[in-house]
Amino acid sequence: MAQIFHRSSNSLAKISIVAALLAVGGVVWAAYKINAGSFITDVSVARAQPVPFSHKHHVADDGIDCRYCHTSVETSAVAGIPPTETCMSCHSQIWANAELLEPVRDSFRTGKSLEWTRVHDLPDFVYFNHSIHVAKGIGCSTCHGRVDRMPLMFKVNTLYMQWCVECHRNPAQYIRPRDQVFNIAYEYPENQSELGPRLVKEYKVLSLTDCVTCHR
Amino acid sequence: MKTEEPEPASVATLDPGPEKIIGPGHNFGSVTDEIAGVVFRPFTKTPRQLFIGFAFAFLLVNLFLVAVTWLFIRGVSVWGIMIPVAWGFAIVNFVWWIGIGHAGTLISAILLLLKQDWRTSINRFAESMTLFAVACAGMFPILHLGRPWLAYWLLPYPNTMWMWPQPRSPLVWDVFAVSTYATVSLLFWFTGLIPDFATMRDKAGNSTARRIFGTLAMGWRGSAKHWTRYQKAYLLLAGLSTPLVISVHSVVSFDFAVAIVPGWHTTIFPPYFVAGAIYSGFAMVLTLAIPVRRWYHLEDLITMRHIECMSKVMLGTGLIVAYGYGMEAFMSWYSGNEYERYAFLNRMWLGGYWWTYWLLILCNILIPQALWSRKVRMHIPTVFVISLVVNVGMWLERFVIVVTSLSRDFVPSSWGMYYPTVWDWSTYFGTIGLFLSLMFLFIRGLPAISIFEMREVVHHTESTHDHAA
Amino acid sequence: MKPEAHNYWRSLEELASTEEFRAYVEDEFPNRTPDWNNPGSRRKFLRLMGASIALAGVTGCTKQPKEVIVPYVRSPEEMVPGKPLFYATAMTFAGLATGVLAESHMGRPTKVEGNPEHPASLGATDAATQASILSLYDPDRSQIITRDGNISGWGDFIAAVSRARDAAGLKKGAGFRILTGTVTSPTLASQIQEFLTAFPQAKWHQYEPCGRHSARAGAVTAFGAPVNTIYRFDRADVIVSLDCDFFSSAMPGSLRYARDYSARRRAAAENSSSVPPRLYIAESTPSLTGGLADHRFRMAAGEVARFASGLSSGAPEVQAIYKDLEAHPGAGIVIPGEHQSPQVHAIAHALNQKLGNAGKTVVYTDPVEAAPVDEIASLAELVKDMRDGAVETLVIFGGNPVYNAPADLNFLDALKKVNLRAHLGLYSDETAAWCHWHVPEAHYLESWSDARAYEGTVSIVQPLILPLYGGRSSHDVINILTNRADQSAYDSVRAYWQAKRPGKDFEDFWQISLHDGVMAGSAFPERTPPPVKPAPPVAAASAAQGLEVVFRPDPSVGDGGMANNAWLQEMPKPQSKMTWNNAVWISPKTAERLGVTTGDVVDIELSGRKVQGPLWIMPGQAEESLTLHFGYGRTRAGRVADGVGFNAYALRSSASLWQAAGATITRKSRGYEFATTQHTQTMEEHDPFRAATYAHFHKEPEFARPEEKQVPKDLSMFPMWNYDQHKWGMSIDLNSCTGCQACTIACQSENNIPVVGKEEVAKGRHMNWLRIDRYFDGQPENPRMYFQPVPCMHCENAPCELVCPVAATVHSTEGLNEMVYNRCVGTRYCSNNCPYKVRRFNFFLYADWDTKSLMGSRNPDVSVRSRGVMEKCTYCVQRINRVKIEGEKQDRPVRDGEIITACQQVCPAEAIVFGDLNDPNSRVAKLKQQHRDYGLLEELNTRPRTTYLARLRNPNPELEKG
Amino acid sequence: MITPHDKSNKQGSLYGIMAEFDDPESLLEAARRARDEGYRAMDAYTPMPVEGLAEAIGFSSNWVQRLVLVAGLCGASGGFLLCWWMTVIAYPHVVAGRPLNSWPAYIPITFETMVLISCITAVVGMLTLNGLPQPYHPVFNVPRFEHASRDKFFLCIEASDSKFDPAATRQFLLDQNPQEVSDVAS
Repeated sequence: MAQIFHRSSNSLAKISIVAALLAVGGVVWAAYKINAGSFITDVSVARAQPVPFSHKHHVADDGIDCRYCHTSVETSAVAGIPPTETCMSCHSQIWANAELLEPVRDSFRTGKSLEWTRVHDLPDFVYFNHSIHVAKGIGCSTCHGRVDRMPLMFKVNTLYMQWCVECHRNPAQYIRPRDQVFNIAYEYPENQSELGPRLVKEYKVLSLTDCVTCHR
Repeated sequence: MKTEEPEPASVATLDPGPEKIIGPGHNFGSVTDEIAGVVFRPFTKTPRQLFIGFAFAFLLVNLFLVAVTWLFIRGVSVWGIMIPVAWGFAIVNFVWWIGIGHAGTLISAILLLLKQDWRTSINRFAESMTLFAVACAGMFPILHLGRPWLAYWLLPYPNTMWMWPQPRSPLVWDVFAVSTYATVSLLFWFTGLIPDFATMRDKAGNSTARRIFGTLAMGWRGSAKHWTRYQKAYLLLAGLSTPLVISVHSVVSFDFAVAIVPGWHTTIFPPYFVAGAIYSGFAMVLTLAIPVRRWYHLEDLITMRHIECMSKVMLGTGLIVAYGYGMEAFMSWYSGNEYERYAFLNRMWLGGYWWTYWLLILCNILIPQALWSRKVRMHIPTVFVISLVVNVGMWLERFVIVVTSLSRDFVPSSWGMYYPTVWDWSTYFGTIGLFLSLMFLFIRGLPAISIFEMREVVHHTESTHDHAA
Repeated sequence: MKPEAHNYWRSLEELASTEEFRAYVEDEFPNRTPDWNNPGSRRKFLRLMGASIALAGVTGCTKQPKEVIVPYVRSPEEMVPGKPLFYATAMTFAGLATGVLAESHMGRPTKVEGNPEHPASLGATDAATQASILSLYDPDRSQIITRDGNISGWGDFIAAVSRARDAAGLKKGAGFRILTGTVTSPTLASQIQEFLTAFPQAKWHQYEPCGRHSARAGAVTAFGAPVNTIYRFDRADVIVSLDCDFFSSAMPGSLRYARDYSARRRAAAENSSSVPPRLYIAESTPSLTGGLADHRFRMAAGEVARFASGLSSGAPEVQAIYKDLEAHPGAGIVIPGEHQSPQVHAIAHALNQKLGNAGKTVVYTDPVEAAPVDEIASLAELVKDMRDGAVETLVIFGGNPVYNAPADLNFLDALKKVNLRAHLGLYSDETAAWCHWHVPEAHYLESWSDARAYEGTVSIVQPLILPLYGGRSSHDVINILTNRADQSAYDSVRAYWQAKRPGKDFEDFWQISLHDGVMAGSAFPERTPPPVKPAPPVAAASAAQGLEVVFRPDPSVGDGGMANNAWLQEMPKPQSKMTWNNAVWISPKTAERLGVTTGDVVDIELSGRKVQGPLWIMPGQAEESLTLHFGYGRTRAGRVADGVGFNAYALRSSASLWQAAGATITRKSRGYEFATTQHTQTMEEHDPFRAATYAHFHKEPEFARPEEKQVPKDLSMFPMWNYDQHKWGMSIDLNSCTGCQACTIACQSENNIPVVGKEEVAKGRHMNWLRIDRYFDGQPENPRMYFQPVPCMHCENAPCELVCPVAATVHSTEGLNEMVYNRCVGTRYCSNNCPYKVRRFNFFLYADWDTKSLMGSRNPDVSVRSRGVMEKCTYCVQRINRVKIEGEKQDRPVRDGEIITACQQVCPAEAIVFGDLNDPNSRVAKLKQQHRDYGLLEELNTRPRTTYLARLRNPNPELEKG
Repeated sequence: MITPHDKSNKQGSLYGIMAEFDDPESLLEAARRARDEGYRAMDAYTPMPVEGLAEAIGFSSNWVQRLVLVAGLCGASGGFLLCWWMTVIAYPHVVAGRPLNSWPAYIPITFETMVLISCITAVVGMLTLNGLPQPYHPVFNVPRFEHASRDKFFLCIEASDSKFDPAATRQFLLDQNPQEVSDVAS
C-alpha cells in the first residue's frame, strides 16, 4: 500500500497536539489578564467630568478636609457628593468668573444639577456603608488611594469582592488610628503588624464575612 | 462486501439462531467487509428507512432548537414548574437519559470483565448510545437553571469573588460525576475505534476518506507491542468504568436521596437507580438494535443470541427495580414516619398523579414478566414492543419520583399540582430527536460493530471448531 | 427605628415649598411622564413579559455600566443622603384617620408605618395602609385635568366652577350641590360650612359606600341622636359579637381592638391567674373575628337580629351566653356588626346598658363625623333632585358614586341630567367618565389636610412629596367655591387651627402636632347618653323565598377605592386565600342542595337585578346565604383592576344595604379558574397548627410539643454550631394572630416583593415571603378557622443550604439563613428541600424594571431581584444591619426591641416578636421559654429559629358539653 | 509465491524485511523461530490482538498500569483536597449546621476525580508509549500491508537488528513458508 501521509506528518502531528494544548492555556491566561486589566476594572482610568475637578488641587494645595464636601461620610452609608452651593461658597469669590467653572455657576443659576460621572461604582446588589468603616478606623486613602495626587479622579482598587473580603478577613493590616482616618497622606507604620491587632481589639472591629454584611 | 440488497428470504437464513453469536462461514475478511460495508455503501444505497428515520429525528431536533430559544428568551417560566414542584420534566429527562446512557458502559466494561463474548457485536453500538444519551442528559441541568448563563459557577475556578462551589451539594457531585462519565465514555469509545479507524483507512476508496480515517487512526498499524499496551489500557478503562457507571447513577440518585422530601429521602435509591439505569439502557439498545439489524441485514452479527441475552438482562434488572418499589412501600409503613407514609399513599391514590404510578407498575413490572417465556424472547416484534414499554415505564418512574413527591411534602398549605406545558414536551421530544439523529449519523459514518473484536470472535469460533473437529 | 427616627420628624412645610424640592421631584418623576397614555394590558404592566436579562453586572465580573451622580444644587437641611426620614401623617378610610409615620428616602416616600402615638394605630397598620404607598406611585392615577375628556388646566377649571357658582349665587346657591364621602376633617367641614352659609340654598351631600350607616342609624334609634361608640376590649371578659368583625379594617378602631383583645389572651396564657376573655360570635360569613372566637354561631345575617333579641329576652338557646354576660357585669361587651341592621345596634346598646357595660367597657362620645347625617337618605335626596332637574352643578369630592351607589337609585341616569358635573378623584374612574370636568386628586402623602380618628383625635395630614401627577386636594377645590382660589390647602388647614388656637403658643402647638401626628387633647370626652329607648320588637322569621344575599366590603380591596393596587389584588383573602377575584360564597350544604360547586359561574338575581359571578364553596358559611364582596368589577380603575371580578354594588339597594333575602341563582357555566395560594383546606394527617383549650393547657402545659415530635440533641454525628455573638430568632403567637394579612403586605413593601398577576398565582408562583396559612378544623359546615403566618424559619440545620451548589444560601454567624440573589443560579433545589416551602422563585422577570414611577416606591436598602433567582424572608436583614451599625458607631450593644422586622412592626395583635436569643432577658427569648412554644416540623431536626406559641381557646364549659 | 528482490531498495534505506502470513498461528510460529534464531529487533502486525505474540517477539511492558496507579492516587487526593480547601480555607461558610470539613460529603467527588484522572492517563499514556500519533511509518510502504488491518498477519525483522543481513534474513523468513516476503523501505 502507498503511504497516505508524508514523513513530516509525524512530527507535525505531535507538534500540533502540543500547540493545541498551549493555545488553550494561552486563551485562559489571556482571559484572566483581560479580566484583571483596567479595561474591565477601570482601575487608574481617569473619567472625564463636566468640570475637570482636581482633588489634587483642593486637597493637596488648598488642604481642604474630605468632610468639607463629603459631609455625610461619618453619619451615613453614602459619603455624599457636595451640592453646587458648596462649590459656590468659595467660587463665588475666587475664580468667580473662570471659564472652567461656567457649568458650576450655570447649575447654581438654573438650579439644574451638575452630572458627575461615577468613578467608584459598586454593583446595585452591594451595600457599602461609609460611616461604619470610618468609625472603625479605615482611612479614606485605604480604598480611594492618594486622591491628593489625582488631578482627575480614578480608582486605585478594583472594588471586586475578592478585594473587599481580603480586608474583611484581616482588618488588622489596614486599620489605622481613628484620628488618622482623614489623613490622606497617612503612611502605615513599621509596627502595623502589632499596632493593627491592638486597634482591632480597641475599636472592637468585627471581621464580618457573612454574605448579608454586604448583600441584601 | 454486499452492494445489492438480498431478498428477505435469505435474511432468515442469515441468522444462526440463539446458540451462535455469529453467522456461519465468516472469516476475518468477511466480517471486516460486512461491517465496513455499512459505511462504504454508496450514499444512494443507504436503506430507505434510515433516511426516513433521520428526517423525522432531524425535525424533532429543530423543535428542540425552537423550544430552547424560547426558553432562553423567557426563562424557565415557560415550563409548568412552580412552587412546590420546582423540578419538572427537565430533571425527569436528565435522569432518564443518564439511565439510558448506562447500558453502553455496562456492556463494554462489565461484560468485558465477565468475558461475555456476546457483548462484542453490540458494545460499540451501545457505547455510542451512551455518548449521545449523556450528551442529551448533560444539557438539562444547564437548561433548567434560572440563570443558565452562570452555569460555570458550579465549576471550581479562581474568580474575582473568591467564591467556590459548595461540595456538600449533590448537584456539585453531579457535575463531577456526569462530566467524568461523559469523558470516560468518550475515551472508551474512541480507544475502541482506533484499530477500526485503521481498517477503514486501509479500505477507504477515495483519498479524502483515507485521510480522514488516517488522521483518526493516528497511524495505527496493529503492531504486537501496541496491541499489548492497548489491551492493558482497554482493560484498565473497563476496570475503572465499572465502578464509575455504578457511582454515576448512585450520585444521580443522591440528588433525591440526600434531600429530605418524603419519597426522595430513601436509602434504597442508589442500587435501585443503578438497576433501573441498566434496565432502561438495555431496553434502548434493543429498541435501536432491532430495526438497524434488519435494515442493514446484520442478523448474522447481531444474532438471536444477543437479543435473548439482552432480554434476560432486562428481565433481571427489572426484577431488581421491582424489589426497589417493594422496599419503598415497605419502608413507608415500617419507618412509622407519618410523612413517608403519607407520601406513599399520595403516590398510590391520594394525590392527583396516582395513575402515573400504576401505569409505571404496569410498564416496568407486569408487562416485562412476559420475558420469562422463551417463546416471547425469541419473537423479535414482541421483544421490540416490550423494550419500548420499558423505556416509557422508566421515564414514568422518574416522573413519579420527582413530581409526585414534590407535589405534596410536609406543609399541607403549600401543596400543588404541576402541569407540563407544550414547551416541556417539545424540549423532551427534541432531545429524543437529537439522540436519534446522532445515532443514525453514527451508524452511517462509523463502524457500528467493533471490527477487530469480531475478528477475535471469528478466530475463537474457528479454533473451537478445530478443537471440536 | 422609631427612637432614631424621632430626631428626624420635622414638618415638611418649608421643604415642600422650596423651589429646589420641586425641581428635584420633577427631575425624579417628570409630571409629563406619559405613562398614562399607553394603556397596555395588565400582564404587560406587571412585567410578566419580561424577556430581558436584567440585573447587569450580577455575575460579578462583568464591566460596570457607566452611571452618573446627580447631587443637589442646594441641599435641604435635615436631609442626610442615604438616611431615611420619618414624617407623621394620617391616612383616612371612610373619613376616619389612622396615624402613620411615612418613611422618606431622599424625598421619596417608600414605606408607611403605624404611628405609636396615634390611638387608632398604636404603631400598627392594616394591609391597605401598607399598600397605600403603591397607590401613591400608581402610574394609572389620573394625571391631568380634563374637560369633556380633553386636556385642560387648573385655571380653566377655576373659571368654570366659579362661573357656575356665581350663576347659582343669584339664587342663593340653589341648584349647586356638593357630594363628599364621610367628612371628619374639621378644616374641610368648616370650609364647606362657610360655603353653605354664603349660599344657603346650596346643598352638601355625603355618601360613603361602606360607611357606618347602621351604627349611626342604630344610635339614633337607641338614643334619639347620633352617638359614637367605642369598645374597651382591655376591660372585657365576655364579648358577644353580633356579626361584628372588629378585627377587619372595615371596623373603625380595629387595630386598637385587636391589640387590646390579644393582649388579654396573651396575659391569660402567660399566667394562669389572669382570666382569658371569652368571645362569642353570631355571623353568617366566616370572618377574622369568627376565626378567633371561642364559640361561633353560624346563622344567616337576617337571623342575627333574632339572636340578639333572644339575648335580651332570655331565649333558652342563648341562655348560657346571657348567663356568662350577666356573670361579668360591667366587664362584658355586646358589639353589633357594622354591617348589621340599625335594629341590632339598638338592641346591643340596650343590652350594654342593661348589663352595666355602658361607661365601662362600652364608651360613648360625640360623633366624629363633622356632620353625621343619614348618608343614604342624603344620596337619595341628591338623586331625586338631579332627576327632577333641580341640580345645575354637582361637584363630587373623591367619591365614585356611578360605580358604588346603590343600584336602585340609578345614580348615573340622574347624574346625566346635571348641567355641570365636576369630579375630583385619584383616578379617572367610572364617575369621572360621566363628568364634564375631572381633576386629579392628590394622594394623602401629597396633600395637606386633617382628620379625626375613630374616637375623635385629630391628626394633621402632611405631604411627604409634591403631587407626582399634579393632584389637588378637596381643600383646594372648596377654596374655589369660597372664592379663595389663591389659598393653598396648607394655608386653609393652618388658618383653621390658628383660629381655633389663637395665641402665640400656636407655633409650638402646630409643630408638636405635626411632629407627633396627633393633636394633643383633641379626643372627644366620654359622655353618658340618655337611657336607651326600648328597641322595636324583631319581626318573626321572614318567610321570604330564596337565598339570602350578604354584602361585605372585600377583605383585600375594601369598597373598591384601592382596587387598582396590585399588592392588594394579589393579597390572598384571609378566609379563602383567593387572589385577583371576588366570588359568591356559598356553604357546602347549600351548594350540594342546589347542585352547584366551586367554579360554577352563576347569575344571581335579586329583586329584578342581576349579576354574574363565580361560586366559591366556603366552609363555615351560613346555609341558604350567599356572601358577595364589593370592590370588584371595575371598568375604569386602571390596568390592574379593570375587568377583575364582578360588581356586587349592582345588586345593592338603598333599602337593604348589607343583606337582602329572596335571591335566586342559575348556573351559566362551569370551571371558572380561581387563583388561590392554598389548595389544601385542612391539615390532612399532619399538625402544623396546634391548639387546645386554656383548661387543657393548664392540665397539660406541654401539649404543643409531644414526645414524638422531639429529636434527641445528639442525633447528628456532627457537633452543633454555637452562635456566640447574636442569635436572631422570632416567635409568632398563634393565640394572637387574627390573620389580617397586614404583615404580608408590610413585608412586600419593605422588601420590594414583586406582584406576578393572576395567571402566575394560579400556576402557584406567587411571591409573598410571609404567607399566612389557613386551616379548617372540624366538620365543614362550621369548622374552626386557624391562621398561621409562615416566614422563613431560619433553621440552624437548614436543608436548603446543604443542597445549594454555589453557596448562594448559607448561614450567617448570627444564625440568619442568608439568601444571596446575585450568587443564585436558580437550580431551585433549595425550594424543593425546604420543608416549609417558604422560598419564592423569580420564574419570570417579575420585578418591574420599566415603569418609571414605580421605581420611586422601592426600598433602596433591598436589592430588586431579577429573573431566575430564588428569594425569601431575610428577617429584614437590612433593618438588622442598620441598627447594628448605629450601635457599633455609638459603641453600645443592640438593645432588645431596637430591631423590629416589618411584619412585627405592622402587626396590630403584636403576635410577632423578633430579637436576640442569646440575650436571656429579650422578649423573644422569654417567649420561647413558654410551654406553648413549638417549632414547625421540629421532628426533622431543622432547629427552626422561628417558633410558634400554640393557640388557646376559652370555650364556655356549658356549651362545650352540649 | 516469491517476488524477485527489488533493486531499488538500497541497503541503507532498508527498514526491514517483512513476511506475510495467513493466520495467527503461523505468524506466532514464525515469530518464535525468529527469536530462537536470535533476532531481537522485530515486530509483528496483526488485524487483532493475538495471544502470546508479544512474548513471542520478546516484548513486555507494564508502564501503563503503573502510570494509572499514580494518576489514580493523585486524582483521589486532589479531589478531596479541593473540597477541603474550598470549604475550610478558601471561603468558610456555615452550611446547614455542618462542620466546615464535612468529609463524608466529599467522597463522591474524590472518587470521580480519581476515575477521571486515571482514565485519561490510561489512554494518553497508552498512545504516548506507543509513539502515536505516527501517521507515517515505513511498514506502510509494503504494498500488501493494508491487509494488516483486515485479514493478514505480518512479521517484520528490522534492519536495526545486529543479526540482520538482507539476504540471510530474507531467506530465514522465506523458510517460514509465508504468503510473501517483501523489503520494507524506510
